[in-house]
Amino acid sequence: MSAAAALRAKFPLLVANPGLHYFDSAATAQMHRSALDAVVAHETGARANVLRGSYRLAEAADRAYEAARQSAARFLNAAADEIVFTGGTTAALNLVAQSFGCLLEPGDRVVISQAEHHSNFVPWQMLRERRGVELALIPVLPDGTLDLASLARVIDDRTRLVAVTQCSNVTGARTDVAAIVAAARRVGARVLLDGAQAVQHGPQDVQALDVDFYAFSGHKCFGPGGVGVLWGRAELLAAMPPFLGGGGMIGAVTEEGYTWAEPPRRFEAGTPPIAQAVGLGAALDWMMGLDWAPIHARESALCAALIDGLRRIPHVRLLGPEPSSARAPIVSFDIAGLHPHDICQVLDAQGLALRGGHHCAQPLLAALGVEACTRASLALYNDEADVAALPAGIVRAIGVLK
Amino acid sequence: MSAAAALRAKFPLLVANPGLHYFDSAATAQMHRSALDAVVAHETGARANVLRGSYRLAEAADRAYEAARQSAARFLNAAADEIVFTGGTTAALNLVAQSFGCLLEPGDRVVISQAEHHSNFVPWQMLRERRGVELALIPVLPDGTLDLASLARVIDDRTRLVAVTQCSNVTGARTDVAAIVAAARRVGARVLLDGAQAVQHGPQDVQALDVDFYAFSGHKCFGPGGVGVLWGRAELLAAMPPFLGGGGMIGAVTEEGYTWAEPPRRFEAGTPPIAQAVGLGAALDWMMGLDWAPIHARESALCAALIDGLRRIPHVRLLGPEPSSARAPIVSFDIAGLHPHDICQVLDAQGLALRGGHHCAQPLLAALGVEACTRASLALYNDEADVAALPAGIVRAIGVLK
Amino acid sequence: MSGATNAAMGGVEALYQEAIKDYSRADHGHGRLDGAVASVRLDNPLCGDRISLQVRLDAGRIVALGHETKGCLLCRAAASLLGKRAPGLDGQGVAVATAALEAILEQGRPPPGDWPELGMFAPAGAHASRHKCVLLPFRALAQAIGQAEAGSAAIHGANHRE
Amino acid sequence: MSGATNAAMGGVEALYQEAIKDYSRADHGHGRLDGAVASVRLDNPLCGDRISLQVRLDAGRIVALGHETKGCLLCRAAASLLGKRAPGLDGQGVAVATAALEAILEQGRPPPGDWPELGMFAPAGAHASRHKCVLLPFRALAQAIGQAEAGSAAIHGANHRE
Ligand SMILES: Cc1ncc(COP(=O)(O)O)c(C=O)c1O
Ligand SMILES: Cc1ncc(COP(=O)(O)O)c(C=O)c1O
Repeated sequence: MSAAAALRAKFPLLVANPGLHYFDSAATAQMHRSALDAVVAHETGARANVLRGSYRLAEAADRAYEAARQSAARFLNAAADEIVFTGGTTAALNLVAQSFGCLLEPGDRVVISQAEHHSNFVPWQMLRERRGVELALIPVLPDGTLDLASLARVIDDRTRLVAVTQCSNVTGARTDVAAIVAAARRVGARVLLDGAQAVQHGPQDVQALDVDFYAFSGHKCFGPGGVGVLWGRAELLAAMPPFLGGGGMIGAVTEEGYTWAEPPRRFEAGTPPIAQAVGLGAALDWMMGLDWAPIHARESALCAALIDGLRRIPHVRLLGPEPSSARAPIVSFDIAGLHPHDICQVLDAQGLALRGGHHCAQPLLAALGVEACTRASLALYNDEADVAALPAGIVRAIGVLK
Repeated sequence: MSAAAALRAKFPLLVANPGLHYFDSAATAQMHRSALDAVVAHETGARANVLRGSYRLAEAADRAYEAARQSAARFLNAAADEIVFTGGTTAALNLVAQSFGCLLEPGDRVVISQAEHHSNFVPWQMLRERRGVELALIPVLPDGTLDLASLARVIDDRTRLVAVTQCSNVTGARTDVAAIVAAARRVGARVLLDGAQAVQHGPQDVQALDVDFYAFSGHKCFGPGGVGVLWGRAELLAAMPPFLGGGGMIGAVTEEGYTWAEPPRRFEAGTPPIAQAVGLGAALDWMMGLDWAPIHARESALCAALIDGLRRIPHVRLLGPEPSSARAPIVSFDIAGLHPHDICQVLDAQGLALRGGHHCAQPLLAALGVEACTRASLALYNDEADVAALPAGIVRAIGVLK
Repeated sequence: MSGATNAAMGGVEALYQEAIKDYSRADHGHGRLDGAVASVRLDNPLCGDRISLQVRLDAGRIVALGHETKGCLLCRAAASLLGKRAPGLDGQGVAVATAALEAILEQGRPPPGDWPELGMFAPAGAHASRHKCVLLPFRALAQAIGQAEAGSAAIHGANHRE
Repeated sequence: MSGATNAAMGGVEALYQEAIKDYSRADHGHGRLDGAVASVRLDNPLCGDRISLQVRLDAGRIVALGHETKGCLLCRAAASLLGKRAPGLDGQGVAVATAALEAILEQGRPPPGDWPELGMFAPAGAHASRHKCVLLPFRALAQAIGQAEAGSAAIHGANHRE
């Protein structure tokens, strides 16, 4: 059994659909069996509300939830009390935009990039409306990478936060995090990394990345939906006011007012997604047990082969950087005269699951001069057969559609 | 098999723990097998991101998610496009406090009650800080019910919103919703009902209740955690700005700004809790298929029997209204000289799962003159054996602790 | 393409039958209509389909229609079909055609006798995510007619007040 | 209570052994201490346990301790134990006892020879949600000593500047 086949065997949906060529892991990665099993085991063996119960079931729920926090901390090389469970990346980014955003003053600057997903774009536009903060953009070059030459200008000394994606969800372009961090540190700004497109490719090290906030979603890294993680440096979280109000995030409530709990609970109002966090913990534990070097090598080789295959098809315009090692295994393309939805429809009829559209990155597509594009994204369960099937499928699609 | 036994057989955790007397459904109800099966079936058969994919898996995910919205709409007797999926009740209440709250002006009044859960208390305190809105409280009477005589005074003509719980999570006291709605309508105020403690006792009818917003959590009504529902009248949702920014809630995004999608998507930024919504839909479908009259009769009879049993124990002070039909099947009590955590610990050792503490309702406990209390809450799977075991367990606990 | 492949492709060739491609290519009514009474721009935010559509009415009937459509084949074919068939219809006629199209997509109903062309969209019925693509031009046209009628009502109203 | 029941109750009687109840009842050190150098109020927000604690120090050693504790038996027993044993200790002595208590709760270690009373908390080790109850008075005392030392440092500092 090939390495990919051995991995696929652990993904129930892929096992149930052997003919499926799944190319949409950038939208949602398939769920690993251990994560699903952990959810089921939790709901059938330890379901109770957390944090407030002293009966055994509640203690078990509490232990499982806190163990998941430990897993997320290890996955990011961070401390457990710096891990906030959220509903997903979007919720995590909004949390920072609101709670850290409260500490900003009119005239302060927040820097994002033109390559951001709407989830790391709109919250800052909302903050701009709310607090008169200035929003500046790092432009992208024609290959979709960030224009590093602009950093000295864009990240000026009024900049308090630089919030960028670690990897574009459209072009796969990897951000040169070190360059961003250096430019931010020069002016004393904090750095937030949107890790939504990085976590499905292995554990991260926020200390080595030297950033201040990190956000990701469970459904992007083989775990359940409905859960995500915000990591923030302890001293930053400690200085931030809460975002949502409710049970669990308070010290005390009286009619006159309320006091805040310490982080991370300060940011986890209400009953959290308990079983989902437990499932995410299982997915992260599984990922931490993998040997990533060969997986990365395989993902890169498949990505290169895919680019190669697509390049041979007339009228296909590829987006994104060269060489393929400059990107996560995501390949987006445009075919002159054909609309991505039609392409995806004909590909689907051949068992190839791709997504077409603006991929929640309209400013990036506008910068790249396309209205919409078709995206193929790979994860560790993709194999040579997938990569061979796609160019052939596209040639056929062109035949059907033209 | 008794009615309760037949119901218990559908709850995997209860089946796996036949000795367990579960009295904490007000914190988290156990999960119905159909909800768990729906989650597993979704994750293994239709997992994909929603709303943006045209391959079959994504269409299946979309259909399942929208079918869950339909189920929630039928459960509340509302239109599907008035159903917003959130992370839970707390998230739903914060959404209203922020998005509807944005439409309020300094000097406008929001009315809540002294009986509210912190999740329907703190968001309004935060709104008060943010927008200078006035927050007024409907006081509780010594039995925990709302002081209806105060309504004419508290709900004055500056009042824009009255946000109250349908049922106290501590005393079980049912709110006289008609009285609240009448008082609110007199001054043109909107009414929000926190349904977190009502939905586990059957489908609701927001038209008959004649309210404007309704919030509840999946984990309180036999569904998954990490998901909840906000229902709002179409014209109100249409007038409200979005709360969280991100993928899916926009019309279009440019560097200059963004436009809003129509409700409900306007309020569902980012990848929603898809499988959780699907699981919730299954739980609601199951509930809608039940014959509730006998279940209510049984729940009430058990509650009355429980009150009766507890009343015979010396030093036990019961909280909440008389007769027991004035409350949901929740019974909280205080035992002079004993702390709820110790009581719960000894009860747990006897297989009785109860929760002790402030139950996220500190203002209510302060009004009732207790620091903390022990709570027994019942759901449709509880039976006579549970109710018989509790008073005996408490007598023993007193023996161990005194 | 072989028959086997055809079957394996689950009818996608029917979805993209020649009629759809012909209409899309012909792009009847393409171009901005000058001196229009009403102009509507409508997006399908999830897809990125977009149509700008103008109509001129006379006594409640469409006398000219122009559109610029960016979008998928299905959306463009639908716009082109309207470009050909809309002139001569009144608001009621457009509503009837739209309802017929919805019935085709959602309930698998056959096209009405006077709108046989709508039958080319029947295979899209199986693809819920594409219904909006097909319907977008019809929705835009309905809005434009509504606008035109409101506009002429406003003019009448103004006349009245004079 | 029969042996069988006892076993069925899974050792909860050990958790609430007589020593715990005795200490809790005795409530050593109960009451507000006047003329204290440092005063701390600490909550366990999840439980509602709450302690107000005052100390008076002399040359870095606790000479008097007073507390008012609302909470569970475990918390009250811990506060009472400190009421009895804290006088005579310095900050270091409190830190050592706290570490020993943590080791008992979290790792099941035996109590140190000079703190045999801490052994009464060993059964709480199995109940993670109760660790905070036991530790709350120790944390409050550590804060109070920190405050007292900072205060005397401040006084020294002030003296210096005079
Ligand atoms: C780069 C990036 N950021 C943020 C998000 C938002 O993640 P979610 O939808 O899980 O909140 C996504 C994925 O949709 C993404 O690709
Ligand atoms: C009355 C009431 N409102 C709100 C909530 C908050 O619900 P959740 O924690 O699921 O957000 C609860 C339960 O915790 C409740 O009982």
